[in-house]
Amino acid sequence: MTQFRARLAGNRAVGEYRHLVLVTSAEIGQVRPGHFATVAVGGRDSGMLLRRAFSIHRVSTKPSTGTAIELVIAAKGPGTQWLASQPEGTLIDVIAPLGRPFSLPKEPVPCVLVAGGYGAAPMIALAEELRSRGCRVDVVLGAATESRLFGVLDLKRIADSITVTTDDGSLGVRGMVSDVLPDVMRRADSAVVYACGPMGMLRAVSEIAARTGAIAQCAVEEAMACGVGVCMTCVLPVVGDDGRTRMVRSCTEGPVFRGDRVRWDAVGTVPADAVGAPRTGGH
Amino acid sequence: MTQFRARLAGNRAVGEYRHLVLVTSAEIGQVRPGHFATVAVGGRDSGMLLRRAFSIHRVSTKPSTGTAIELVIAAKGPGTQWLASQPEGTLIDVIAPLGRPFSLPKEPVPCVLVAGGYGAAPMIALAEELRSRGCRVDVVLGAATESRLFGVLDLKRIADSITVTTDDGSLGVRGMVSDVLPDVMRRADSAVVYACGPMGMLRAVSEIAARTGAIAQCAVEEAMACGVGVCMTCVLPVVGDDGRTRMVRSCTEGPVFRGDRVRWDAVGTVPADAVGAPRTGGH
Amino acid sequence: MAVDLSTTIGRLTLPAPVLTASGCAAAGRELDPYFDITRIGAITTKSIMLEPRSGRPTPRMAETPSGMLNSIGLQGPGIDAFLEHDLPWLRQRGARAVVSIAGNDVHEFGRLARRLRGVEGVSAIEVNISCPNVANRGLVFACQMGSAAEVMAEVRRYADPTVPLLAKLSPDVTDIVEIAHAVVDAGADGLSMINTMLGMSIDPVTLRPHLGGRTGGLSGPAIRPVAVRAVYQVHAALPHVPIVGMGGIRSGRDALEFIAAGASAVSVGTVIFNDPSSPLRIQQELHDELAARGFTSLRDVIGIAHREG
Amino acid sequence: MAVDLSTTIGRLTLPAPVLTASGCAAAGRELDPYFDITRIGAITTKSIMLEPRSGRPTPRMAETPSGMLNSIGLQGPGIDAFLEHDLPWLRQRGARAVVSIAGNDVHEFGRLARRLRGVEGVSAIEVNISCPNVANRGLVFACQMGSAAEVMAEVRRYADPTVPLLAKLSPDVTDIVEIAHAVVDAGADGLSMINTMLGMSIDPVTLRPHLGGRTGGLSGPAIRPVAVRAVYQVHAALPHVPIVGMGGIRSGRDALEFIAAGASAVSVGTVIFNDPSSPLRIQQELHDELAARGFTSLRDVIGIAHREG
Ligand SMILES: Cc1cc2nc3c(=O)[nH]c(=O)nc-3n(C[C@H](O)[C@H](O)[C@H](O)COP(=O)(O)OP(=O)(O)OC[C@H]3O[C@@H](n4cnc5c(N)ncnc54)[C@H](O)[C@@H]3O)c2cc1C
Ligand SMILES: Cc1cc2nc3c(=O)[nH]c(=O)nc-3n(C[C@H](O)[C@H](O)[C@H](O)COP(=O)(O)OP(=O)(O)OC[C@H]3O[C@@H](n4cnc5c(N)ncnc54)[C@H](O)[C@@H]3O)c2cc1C
Ligand SMILES: Cc1cc2nc3c(=O)[nH]c(=O)nc-3n(C[C@H](O)[C@H](O)[C@H](O)COP(=O)(O)O)c2cc1C
Ligand SMILES: Cc1cc2nc3c(=O)[nH]c(=O)nc-3n(C[C@H](O)[C@H](O)[C@H](O)COP(=O)(O)O)c2cc1C
Ligand code: FES
Ligand code: FES
Repeated sequence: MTQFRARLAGNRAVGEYRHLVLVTSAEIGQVRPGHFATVAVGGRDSGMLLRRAFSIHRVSTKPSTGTAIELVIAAKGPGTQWLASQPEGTLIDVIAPLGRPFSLPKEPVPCVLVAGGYGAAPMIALAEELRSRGCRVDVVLGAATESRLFGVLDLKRIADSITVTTDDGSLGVRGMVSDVLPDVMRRADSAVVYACGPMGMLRAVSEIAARTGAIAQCAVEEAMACGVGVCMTCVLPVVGDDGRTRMVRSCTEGPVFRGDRVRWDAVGTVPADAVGAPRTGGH
Repeated sequence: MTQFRARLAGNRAVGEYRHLVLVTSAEIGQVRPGHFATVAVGGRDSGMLLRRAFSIHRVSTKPSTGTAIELVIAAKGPGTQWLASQPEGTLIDVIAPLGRPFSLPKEPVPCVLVAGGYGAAPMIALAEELRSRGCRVDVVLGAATESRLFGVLDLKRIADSITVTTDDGSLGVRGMVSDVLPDVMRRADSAVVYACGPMGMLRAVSEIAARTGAIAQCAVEEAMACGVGVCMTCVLPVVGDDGRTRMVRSCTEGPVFRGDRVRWDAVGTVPADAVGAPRTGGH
Repeated sequence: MAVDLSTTIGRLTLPAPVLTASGCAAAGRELDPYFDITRIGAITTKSIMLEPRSGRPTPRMAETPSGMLNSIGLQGPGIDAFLEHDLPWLRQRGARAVVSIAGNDVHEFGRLARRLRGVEGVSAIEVNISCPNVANRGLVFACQMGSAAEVMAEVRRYADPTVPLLAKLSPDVTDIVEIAHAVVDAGADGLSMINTMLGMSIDPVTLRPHLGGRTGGLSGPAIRPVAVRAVYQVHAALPHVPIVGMGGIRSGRDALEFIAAGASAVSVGTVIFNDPSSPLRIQQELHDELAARGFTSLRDVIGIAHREG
Repeated sequence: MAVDLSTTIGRLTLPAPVLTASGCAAAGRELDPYFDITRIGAITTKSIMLEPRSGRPTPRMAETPSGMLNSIGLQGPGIDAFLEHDLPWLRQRGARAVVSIAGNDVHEFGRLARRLRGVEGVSAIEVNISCPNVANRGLVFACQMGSAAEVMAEVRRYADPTVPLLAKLSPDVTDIVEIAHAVVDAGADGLSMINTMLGMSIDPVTLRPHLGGRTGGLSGPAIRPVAVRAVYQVHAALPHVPIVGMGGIRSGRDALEFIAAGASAVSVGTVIFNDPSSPLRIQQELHDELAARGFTSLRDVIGIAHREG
C-alpha cells in the first residue's frame, strides 16, 4: 500500500470499458490477483472528494520505465467519466496495492474463474498464476451484452475451457453465469471457484459452490470512502472463525472473502446476531 | 449577452499571461471595447461554481469559422489556472458581451489610454477605434515588471505615443503610470482618459483627469458572482445624475464608469449618505 | 411521453415546478435574455423592504467549495419602486411572480403585506424571516418559534387572503420541524426551505474575515444534503403543507431529490450564477428524469421517498 | 525560517497543531504506511463506546458536492478491546492519542471516563456529544444546553483531572455559543468543533434515502465556512478556551483560516479519505504559509482574525 503519482501512459477503449495504464517509478511492493487500487478523481478543485476503487488488472515492471499498473474501468458516474476522459500524460494519484488478494491453492486442484463484466479484469493474471501452479483452469464470463465482456480472448488463450454468457444472447449462451456454472464445475470437478462481479452473482456462485463442496473465493464490491481501513463504510456481515458474525471492512479484510463466510442474504443490513448489533430498545 | 459554448482554438503564453481564442458559431451581437465576457471553470463536477470575468481583448468574425473572442488572462487562483491549462479543443461555456463599454467621443479629440498589466487587453481595439475616428491616441502602460506588460508592440503600432512604466524598471520608466500620466496629458492636451487596471490606479487616474478637466472613463474590476446583474455582489458607490450616491452594479451599469462619478475613497464601504444607507440605530 | 409538471401551492396552481430563488434572479428581467422566464413556474423576486436599502459593504461574496458565501444585506429599491417598475414588467412579460418580503421588525412585515394587497401579478408572497445578512442577528426571526410565528401572524392579518403565503425557513436551528409547525399554525400556507446557512471565510492575505459583513450566507450544492434533509423532516411531520425546496439544485436529478423528499416545487438559486439559463434547463431535465422513470405526473412523486420500498 | 508550531490545549502541550479527526483515522495504525503518525499533533481515535457496536446498515456513505454523508453509527470494538489492542499500539509507536468517547446515556459517558483513568497514553479525552448517526436523535446531547452540560459534568467527575477534556460540538444548533458556554461551565477544558451536520441524499434510482440509516453526517470542504464561522463565534465569546477546529480542512491555507478564526489546533477528517497522507502534508503547508507571512510562532496567529486591521 503505497500512495504515488502515476503518469497515464495509455487510455484506450475495450468494448464499453477503458483500459488504463498507469506508470510510476515508485516501489509499490508485490501485487497479487485480487488486489485493488484507488484513484483520486477530478483534480485539486474538484467537488468529488472520494477516491474510486478498481481491481488491478495487470502489473508489469520494466527497469527503464518503472511499474505499469493496468485498470479496466466502466465510465458510469462522474468520477469514472472523468478518469476515462483524461488524456495520456495526466498525473494521477494512486494507492496500490490494497486489500487481500485471492488465496491460491497449495495443490494443483481444478479451479473455475467466474466473472461478470469488468469483474474479469483481475482474472487473467489469476488464471496465469493458477496455470503456473499446475491447476486446471476453467472460465465462465458473463455480461449484459457482448460489448461488456472483457478478456475473452486472453482467457481463451490461457484457460482449459471458457464459457460465455450474455443476458441478451449477443455472444455465447443467453443467460447468466449461474445458469452454466454447475455444468462447468461438474465437468471439471472444480475444487475452488474464484468469482468477481456483482453481489447477486457472488451470492449465486457461493451457493453453487456450497452445494458441490467447492471453496468459493469472492471479490466483493462495496462502496468505499477511504479504501484503507479507517472509515468503516465498506462493511458487510461476515462469519468469523468463532462462528460469530461481524461487520467487517471489505477494504482491508477483503475484497476477497470466502463465499461461505459472507452472509449474502444479510448484506445491506446488520443481522440481529452480529457482534454489537442493536438490541431491541437499546443503542 | 449570449450564453454559448465556444471551442478553445488557441491558448498560448504572452509574457506571464495566456492569450485565449474562443471560437463559436453563435450570433453574439456587437462587441465594443470595454465589454467583458464570463467563463464557467472547472467542468460539471467542479467545486468552483462561479464564473470568471475577463475583458474582451479582441473579436473577429470569419464566415467560415464563426466568431473568435480573444481574452488575456493571468493565472492567479484555481479558476484561472484551470482555464490557462485547458488544451485546445476544450469546449468552454462563455457569456458575452457583457456590461457597458467605453463611451467614445463624438469629436476627434485627443485621448490617452492608461492600463495596468492585463488591463491593456481591451485597449488595442479601443485605440484602433479611436484612431479610426480621427482621435489622437497616446498610451501609458504600466506593470510590476516587463513580463506583465501586455500589448506594447501592438499599441506602439497604433498610437501616436506610448510610455511604459514598470515598478522594477525592467522596461521603460521605473515607477507607476500615475507618475508619467500628467506629462503625457499635458503634451497631448488630452480630453479623455481611458483607464483599465487596479482600483488604486483608476483612482489616481481619475484625480489627474479631474485636475486637468479631462473626462475619465474607468473600467473597474469588482468581484462578481453572476456578471449578469442578478446578485448584487459587484456594487460600488457611484454618484448619479441627481447628485446622490447609490451602490451600483458594476456588471450591468459598468464595468466602465466616469471617473468623477465613482466615490473611489469609499469603495469597499457604504457611504453614510448613500441612498438606503443604514441609519444610526436603524436597519 | 409528456409528464404533467403542474403543481399546487395552497390556492396557487403553477404550470411548472421550477422557480428562481429569491435574491438570485433580481426581478426576472436580467434573466430573460438567457431563457424564456414565462416557461418556468415563477420568478421569486429579491426580498423587498419598505425603504430603499444599500446593503452591506463589499466584498460581498466569497467562493467556497461547491458553494459561495454572500453578504448582500438585502440591497434593494424599496417597495414603492418595486411596485412601480419591477412587478409591472413581470406581469407584462407574462411571468408569474412570487414576491419575497423582508422587514426590520414585525410591524414592517405587516405593512409590506398591506402594500401588496390588491396588487395585480402577485402569485404568492414569500416571507423572508431567515436572512442571515443583517447587521443584527436578532433579525433572523426564523431562528425562534415565537418571533417566526409573530411575523407570520402579522403578515396573515394584512395580506390578501387569496394569495398563498410561504414562510422561508433557516436551516440554522436546532429543530426546523418545530419552527415549521409554528409558522404553519400562525398562517403560512406553505414553506420555502432552505435559506442560506451562516458561514465565514478568512482572507488568506489579510487573515481577517473576507466579507465586508464578516459573516455571510452559505449557498450552493455544498448545502444540498442539509436542504434535502430539512425538506424530508418537515414533510414527514407536516405532509399536507406544500414545500418549495431549494439549496444547491444544479440538475434535474437534484430537483428530483427534493420532490421525492417532499417538495411540491423547487427553486434554483446560486446555480443561476454559474449558468443563467439553468432554471429552464433543470425543469427540462426534471421532466426527462420523470419520463425516464415512467411517471406521468410530478404530483405522484412528491414525497415518494417516505413511502415504503 | 522554522516556525514554532507547538500549541497548548489546557494542560496539554502538543509539538504540532494538526490532529486527525475522530472516525477518520481509526486508531492510527492504518495511516502509518502513508505518513509518520508521530510527527503530527495527535491521533484522535474513533469514538469508542462501552460495548462493541456494529453500527448502521450499508450503504453508509454518499458522495456529495465537495463533501460526503456518512452513517457509520459508531461501529467499534468497545472500550475493553480498544484499551487492549489500539491504545497500546499507539503508545508503543510513540504517537499521541486523543481518545474520543461516546455513550448511550450520561451514565455511560461517566463509566468510559472512569475506564480511562490512569491509563497511559491518553493525551486528552474528546467527549463526543454530537454524533448525528445514532438511531435516536435524542442522543445528540450537544443540541441542548442541559444534556450537553450534564454529560460534561459526569465526565469531569470521573475523568483523571490531569487529562484535558474536549467537548465535541455540533453545528446543528440555533446558538452554538450558548452550548459552548454550558459545556465549559460544566468542566470542558477545550472544544472540538465541528462535528458533521445532519444531511440526507436520495438515491436517484430507488427515489428512497440513499443511506441505510436514512440521514447521515455531512462533512468535508462543503461545510468549512460553517465550521470557520462557528470557531470564530465561539472564540469571540470565550477567547481563553482552546478550540480544536475542523470541518473540511484540505490544505495548509484552510488550516490557517481556522487558526486565524481562533483555533489552537486543527483536525483533518474527510480529506484523509481523499489523501491518506494529508495530515502531515497540511501541517507542512501550514508551516510554510506561516513562514511566508513572517510569523515565527503559531501561537501569534491564533485568533488574529478578531484583531483590528
Ligand atoms: C474493490 C473494488 C474493485 C472494483 N473494481 C472495479 C473495476 O475493476 N472496474 C470498474 O469499472 N469498477 C470497479 N469497481 C467499481 C468502481 O469503484 C465504481 O464503479 C466507481 O467507484 C464509481 O464511481 P463513479 O464516479 O462512476 O460513480 P458515482 O456514483 O459518482 O460514485 C459516487 C461514490 O460512490 C462510490 N461508488 C459508486 N458505485 C460504486 C461501486 N459499484 N463500488 C464501489 N464504490 C462505488 C464511488 O467510489 C464514489 O465514492 C470496484 C469497486 C471496488 C470496491
Ligand atoms: C470586468 C472584469 C474584467 C476583468 N478582466 C480580466 C482580464 O482581462 N484578464 C484577467 O486576467 N483578469 C481579469 N479580471 C479579473 C479576473 O476575473 C480574476 O482574476 C479571476 O476571476 C480570478 O479567478 P481565480 O480563479 O484565479 O481566483 P480565485 O481567487 O479563486 O477567485 C475566487 C472568486 O473571486 C472572484 N475574483 C477573484 N479575484 C477577482 C478579481 N480581481 N476581479 C473579479 N473577481 C475576482 C472570482 O471570479 C471567483 O468568483 C477581470 C475582472 C472583472 C470583474
Ligand atoms: C446572492 C444571494 C442573495 C440572496 N438573497 C436572498 C433574499 O433576498 N431573500 C431570500 O429569501 N433569500 C435570499 N437568498 C437565499 C436563496 O434564495 C436560497 O434560499 C439559498 O441561496 C439556497 O439556495 P441555492 O443553494 O440554490 O442558492 C440569497 C442567496 C444568494 C446566493
Ligand atoms: C466517516 C466518518 C466517521 C466519523 N466518526 C466520528 C466519530 O466517531 N466521532 C466523532 O466525534 N466524529 C466523527 N466524525 C466527524 C469528524 O470527526 C469531523 O468532526 C467532521 O467530519 C468534520 O470534519 P471533516 O470535514 O474534516 O471531516 C466522523 C466523520 C466521518 C466522515
Ligand atoms: S473503505 Fe474505509 S474502512 Fe473500508
Ligand atoms: S455580478 Fe451579480 S449583480 Fe453584478
